[in-house]
Amino acid sequence: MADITNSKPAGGGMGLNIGKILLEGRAFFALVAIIVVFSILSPVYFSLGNFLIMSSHVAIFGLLAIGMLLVILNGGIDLSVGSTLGLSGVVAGFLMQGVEIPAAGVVLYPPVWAVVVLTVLLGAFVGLINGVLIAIFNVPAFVATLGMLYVARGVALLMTNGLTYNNLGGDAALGNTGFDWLGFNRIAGVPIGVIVLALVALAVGLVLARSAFGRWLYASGGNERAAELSGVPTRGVKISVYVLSGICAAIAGLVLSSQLTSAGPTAGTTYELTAIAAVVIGGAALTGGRGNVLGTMLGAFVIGFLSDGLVIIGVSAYWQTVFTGAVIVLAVLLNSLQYGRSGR
Amino acid sequence: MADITNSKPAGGGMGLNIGKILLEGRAFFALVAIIVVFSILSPVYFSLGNFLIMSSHVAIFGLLAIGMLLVILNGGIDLSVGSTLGLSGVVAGFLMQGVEIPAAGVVLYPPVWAVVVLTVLLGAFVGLINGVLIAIFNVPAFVATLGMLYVARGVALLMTNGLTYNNLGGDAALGNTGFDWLGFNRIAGVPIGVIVLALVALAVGLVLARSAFGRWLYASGGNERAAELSGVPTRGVKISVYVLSGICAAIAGLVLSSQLTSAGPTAGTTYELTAIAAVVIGGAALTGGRGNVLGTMLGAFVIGFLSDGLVIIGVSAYWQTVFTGAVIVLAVLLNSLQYGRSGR
Amino acid sequence: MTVQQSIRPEAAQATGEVVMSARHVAKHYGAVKALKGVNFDIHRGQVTTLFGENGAGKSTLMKILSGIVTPTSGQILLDGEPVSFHGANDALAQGISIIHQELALAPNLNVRDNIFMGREIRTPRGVDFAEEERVTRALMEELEEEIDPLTPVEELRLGQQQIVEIARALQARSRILIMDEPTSALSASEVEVLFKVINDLTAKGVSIVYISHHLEEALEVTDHAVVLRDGEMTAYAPRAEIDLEWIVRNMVGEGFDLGSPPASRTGEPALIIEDLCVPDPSGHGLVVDHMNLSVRCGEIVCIYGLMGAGRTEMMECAAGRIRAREGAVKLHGCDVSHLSIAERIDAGLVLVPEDRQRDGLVQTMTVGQNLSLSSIAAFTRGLFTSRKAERKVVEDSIREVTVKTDGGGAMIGSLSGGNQQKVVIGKMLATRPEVILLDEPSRGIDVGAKAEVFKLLARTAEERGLAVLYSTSEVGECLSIAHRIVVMNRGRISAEFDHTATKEQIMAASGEAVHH
Amino acid sequence: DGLISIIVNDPSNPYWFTEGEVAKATAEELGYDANVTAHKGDTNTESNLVDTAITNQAKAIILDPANADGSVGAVKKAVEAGIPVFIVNAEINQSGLAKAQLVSNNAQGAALGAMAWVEAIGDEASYVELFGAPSDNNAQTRSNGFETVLSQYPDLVEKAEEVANWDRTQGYSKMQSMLQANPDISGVISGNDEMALGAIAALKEAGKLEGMVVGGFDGSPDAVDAVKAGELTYTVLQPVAIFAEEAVRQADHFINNGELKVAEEKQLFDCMLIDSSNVDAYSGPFTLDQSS
Ligand SMILES: Nc1ncnc2c1ncn2[C@@H]1O[C@H](COP(=O)(O)OP(=O)(O)OP(=O)(O)O)[C@@H](O)[C@H]1O
Ligand SMILES: Nc1ncnc2c1ncn2[C@@H]1O[C@H](COP(=O)(O)OP(=O)(O)OP(=O)(O)O)[C@@H](O)[C@H]1O
Ligand SMILES: [Mg+2]
Ligand SMILES: [Mg+2]
Repeated sequence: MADITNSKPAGGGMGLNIGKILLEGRAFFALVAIIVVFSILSPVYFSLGNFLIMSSHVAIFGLLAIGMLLVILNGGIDLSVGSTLGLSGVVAGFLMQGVEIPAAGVVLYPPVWAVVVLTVLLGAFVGLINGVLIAIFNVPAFVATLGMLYVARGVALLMTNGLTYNNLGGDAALGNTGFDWLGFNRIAGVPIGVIVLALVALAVGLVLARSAFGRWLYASGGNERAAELSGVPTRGVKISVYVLSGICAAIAGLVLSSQLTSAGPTAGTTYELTAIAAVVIGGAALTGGRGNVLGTMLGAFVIGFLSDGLVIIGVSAYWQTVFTGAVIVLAVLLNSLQYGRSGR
Repeated sequence: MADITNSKPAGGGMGLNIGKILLEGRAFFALVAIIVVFSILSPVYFSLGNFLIMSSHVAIFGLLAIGMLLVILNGGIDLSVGSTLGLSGVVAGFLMQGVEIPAAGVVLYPPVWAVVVLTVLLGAFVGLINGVLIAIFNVPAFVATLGMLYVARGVALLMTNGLTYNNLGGDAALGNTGFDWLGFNRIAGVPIGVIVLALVALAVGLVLARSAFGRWLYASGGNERAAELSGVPTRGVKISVYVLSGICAAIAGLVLSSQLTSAGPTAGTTYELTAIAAVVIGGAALTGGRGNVLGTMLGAFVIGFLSDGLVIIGVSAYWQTVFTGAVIVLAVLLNSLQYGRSGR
Repeated sequence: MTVQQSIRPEAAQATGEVVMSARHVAKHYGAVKALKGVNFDIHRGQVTTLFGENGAGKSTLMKILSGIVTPTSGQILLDGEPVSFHGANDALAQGISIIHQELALAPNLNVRDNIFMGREIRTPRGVDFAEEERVTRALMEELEEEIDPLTPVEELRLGQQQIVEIARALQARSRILIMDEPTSALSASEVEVLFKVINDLTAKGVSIVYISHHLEEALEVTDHAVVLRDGEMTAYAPRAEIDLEWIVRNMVGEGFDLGSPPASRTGEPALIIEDLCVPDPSGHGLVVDHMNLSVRCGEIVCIYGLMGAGRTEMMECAAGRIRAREGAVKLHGCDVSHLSIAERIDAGLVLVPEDRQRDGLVQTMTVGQNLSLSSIAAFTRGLFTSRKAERKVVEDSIREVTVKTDGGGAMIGSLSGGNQQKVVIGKMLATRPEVILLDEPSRGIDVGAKAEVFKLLARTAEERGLAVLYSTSEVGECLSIAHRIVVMNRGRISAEFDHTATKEQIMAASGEAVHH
Repeated sequence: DGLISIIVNDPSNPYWFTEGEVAKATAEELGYDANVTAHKGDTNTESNLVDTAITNQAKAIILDPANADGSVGAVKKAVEAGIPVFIVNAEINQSGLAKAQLVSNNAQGAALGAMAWVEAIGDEASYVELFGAPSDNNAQTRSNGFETVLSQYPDLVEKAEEVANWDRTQGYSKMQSMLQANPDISGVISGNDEMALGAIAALKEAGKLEGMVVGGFDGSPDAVDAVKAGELTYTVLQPVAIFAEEAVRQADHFINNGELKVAEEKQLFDCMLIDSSNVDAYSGPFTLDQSS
């Protein structure tokens, strides 16, 4: 009851009062603190170039976190995003290497746009399995996606035999160049990964704040029974969020493998925890119904800017581990203190 | 609503109707299926010796899962158990190597019982921090324990500088022998680890079924506000479950490091997921208030007997990953199908 | 509205010893002044009834007296001594217990565990379950309910859950017992039993505070009446001086009436229920047993029945929440049995559920978002919803169903119970339905609001030809606006009356023992 | 002076810990600032760390690559930013990018180990193998090395092979399971020391350590202790301390002179066998006193 002021869903009617949300947000303060501290500690931290690089690191987690946000708003959780990211990268790599069609005896090299579409479809498919298990067969989300975490990872390993696909650059002769564009190029100085993140965040933010689907999502996360009786297609909404989360993971997989121009089956291991942490630092409630994209983005930036900052100032790896944990707790603690003892 | 029959708290008065619980439990069927399948596939699987060995592997996860069950019954989650396990092992190792007291210029070798007590206290302390953050400062459990996951691991790494404490056997001259007894010896043929697990399970089972604390735990997991209004000290209960979970993790750390007679700082990484899986396969609801020790034990045995079985019949590591995921989902799916489409 | 300043609570002390009293108690929630300096007395061995509109501050005052809420200012006196409570346990230790308006039960625990949670009977070997079970059984006997102490509470119907809540308060054996709308989900015969219990308690010297929106019913037990209005005490009188008219006048002003059946101008059948059968959740037997019913356009039909008569199941089945075993639900002649809830809402068939907390409201959203939830698809243009259209719907609804709120942006949880109920009704009316099913729509709402809701239903029925089917457990409400009264008994229709029927006839048909 | 960024795999393993510490000490001795970070086998983290090194304007990067194929992109990035990269410990599958790749000769080491193992066990036995993390090339290289030698003895029968991901706990439980399936084995050959030590704990618990031939790889201090205690038959020392130091020295040379100290990109450092005969010459973590 008590975190009323802090937890208004970004839903319509109130306008997107960004200033207010920022001022209320723990994540915002944490981010400012991080930037200030590291700028003092290292002369190279505070520069446009570094911010862009750090942002392109954030892009991967940010994309996963947006998908995760949707799932969490619905009152679920998706532990499989890290594995889906890995699997998507591997499938993209597989397609870029050319698909041999034994019957025709030819090797088919799909163009890059087809690779991207097929990979995204794969992500959607993985999400669909999660969604169907959860919405139709009533498997608890934690369990269904935990299972998928193992299955998707196992499939990625089986596909590659543990090896990594390399040279995703393609070949002009085969007409499939351009895959590394996603990861390497920049538009007006901004890495493509960051632009992809911004576009996805904007789209999801608009959907959440302005569309009927967004409202349905908040409603079924807040009280599924009531939403259902109000005519919300709760089951469809639930399946959709897992599909969207799978798609986000696939996009993240594409961005990552094009950044690295290689795709390994173990990519993305334990990224799900980071994505969840970003969402929660961003003010979303794991019980569903509360949270927004802006907060989640801030959460992702907090984590990304912190870990890069620690590396830049040369903190030892062990201390990095300790600091990461402490900041996660502190960022959330800030908020709890601010609003006094209440809420969950 | 639907898993009413299956999810009655083990509260007393009904008697521990084991037959009924077994028959209703998905975990039980899954376990039987696993034993049957592997016994057919491998002649060595079905033997007392193998069951005992597998059970001693289960002991580690089982101990973590019991602590996790308490937390989950309360509607929380404890992601830090794996790290706490690692930290406890390291601290035990540290104590066994002797504590140098610079002022006196002597090295103190605490006897094994003192090492055990101190390590358990350490686990309790880690749990206490979690509990205080969650119950007093209202940090969401996921976040607080995720932070602790990093912090405890970082501290373990810092303590050892990444190295492993070896030779925990102690020295008769120093009066601190006996540490490996926990991991190596057997009573009536049963490994000590298994006995420890059985004792802890029994104690926790009794507390849940027979004590006021048990009812408070179920009540505050089911409806925290109602419990609080009824005079249940919900805050105290909440802190206690995290402390107990920390203690369970510390015991698991002791058992593991005495099995290996060495303690490394990375022990237990990702064990929290396995522990959660065991609890959920065992029929507990992540929303709190539903579940019991018997189910959790069955869940832990399902996971342990499956993974060891896969090793024994020589399935490749990748397929092991896929199977583990599939069985986790199937075990839970079984139940959902059985009780029709409903419930969460 | 004349505030009867002349009658001060202190003046009543002659009629009975005051055990507990509130002096100048105020409670502010931010800008909301829930209580503005209230004086209130509880008399030993007597029943003090608190009347007031929704949001008047009744529950807030009771929460203060029972230690759940700390007042912003003012004093609580117990036996003349000032006390201050830190939490419910403090008050319980002083012999004060409360039945909450919104049920506070743990659904995963059984009846016995709920009654004794936090107050276990302990032995050195753990909790004495056998003794607790015995006490629970005795309590259920006292309340004349056949509820097994080992049934999980989530399997109980709302009314039975309320009985458990009552039993829990009785078990505490307190000297002051506060009952905040204990009967909102109970039917007449259970209320009767409760009153017997109340009489026994007062005879033993237990002091009782009683809150109810069923005014006539409350009049039966009360010894003192206090009226609260907008956080202020506006009237007090002992039993001898009050009647229904006095209460209503002080609560909502003069010239009040629940409404009367509109002129009969009913059209084609809008909703037809044919041979509907709904199985019991436990599997054996039918909750709704080959039921037939039709409601015409513009017609208002009331279903009366005892608790467990099967009204909820019938309505939920018609709305698509549960599956029928047999039979059909037809809307304007088209069979809608195979449609989903959402599709039925689109087709114009909506349900206002019985349990607003569980089925009606999304607690994480604002009043406005709740109000527009069902109709949001209607003002979606292209990809996005139109904010202007939404705001208009929200504002219209707030006005139409007279929700007392700061505006659409307030959180739903900050509204009083009755206003929350109005939001649920407003949400469904905003979809412009053709048939509306209301399951106990008056549960927990005050007479004024009740009259407004009923008037609104009557007006919509008359203007738009809306077909209305509502259920109630208060006989008085049957006769107010309904064209037709259908009595349900054990899943079947046992009788039908027009608006000229008497209360006695209706009650007799429901299978209820008629008292008086 | 200036900064040398040292990126190792995972300092929670003593092997990589030593690698990082030795490189750091050498760099500081040569007057540089040094910064040790760890990618823990994740190519994404590795790529981020390289970005950070670029941001920090490092003079050179000493990199233990996360993945033979997957690390190429990160190296390319550093090279494009004008920072020389010196690869240590594991190779990347593209030449001409890094200034040098200093790696221990895993194939030679595996063969060395396998020959010592055969010598200890004789030419007729059944055994099991513990395999490292499959994503790491060295796991396959070592296994192939064992295979090359052992396949010459037709009566040496491999009963099972299990992936234990370089991890001691996994080595322990996988070994126990394999013992159930194959109680009659007389030898264990392991891709690294950690897994071998886990296997030893399992064998001890089963009371089967006596007479068992267990071979390790890496030459970690724990393994050397086990050799001393007679539990581990031998371990193959990877000269990590040597090539980590050498990589920094070559980087220093390149920074100061703009030319390579050693023209050859791939530089293999031979592994050494540690068994009961020379175990006392082990003078510090991963260093064997050669003079003895
Ligand atoms: N937690 C809260 N936060 C903000 N406002 C509150 C809170 N609780 C109650 N209020 C406000 O205080 C006023 C009194 O509420 P209260 O629940 O006491 O009314 P009530 O008389 O019990 O009404 P009803 O008959 O509907 O139960 C209402 O305006 C309500 O909106
Ligand atoms: N969850 C349940 N489990 C078992 N039986 C139930 C359950 N809910 C309802 N019933 C049975 O269904 C029958 C009808 O209950 P229902 O709640 O529909 O009655 P109602 O007429 O709506 O009564 P109320 O006045 O309480 O609203 C009762 O006989 C009751 O025993
Ligand atoms: Mg009230
Ligand atoms: Mg009903």
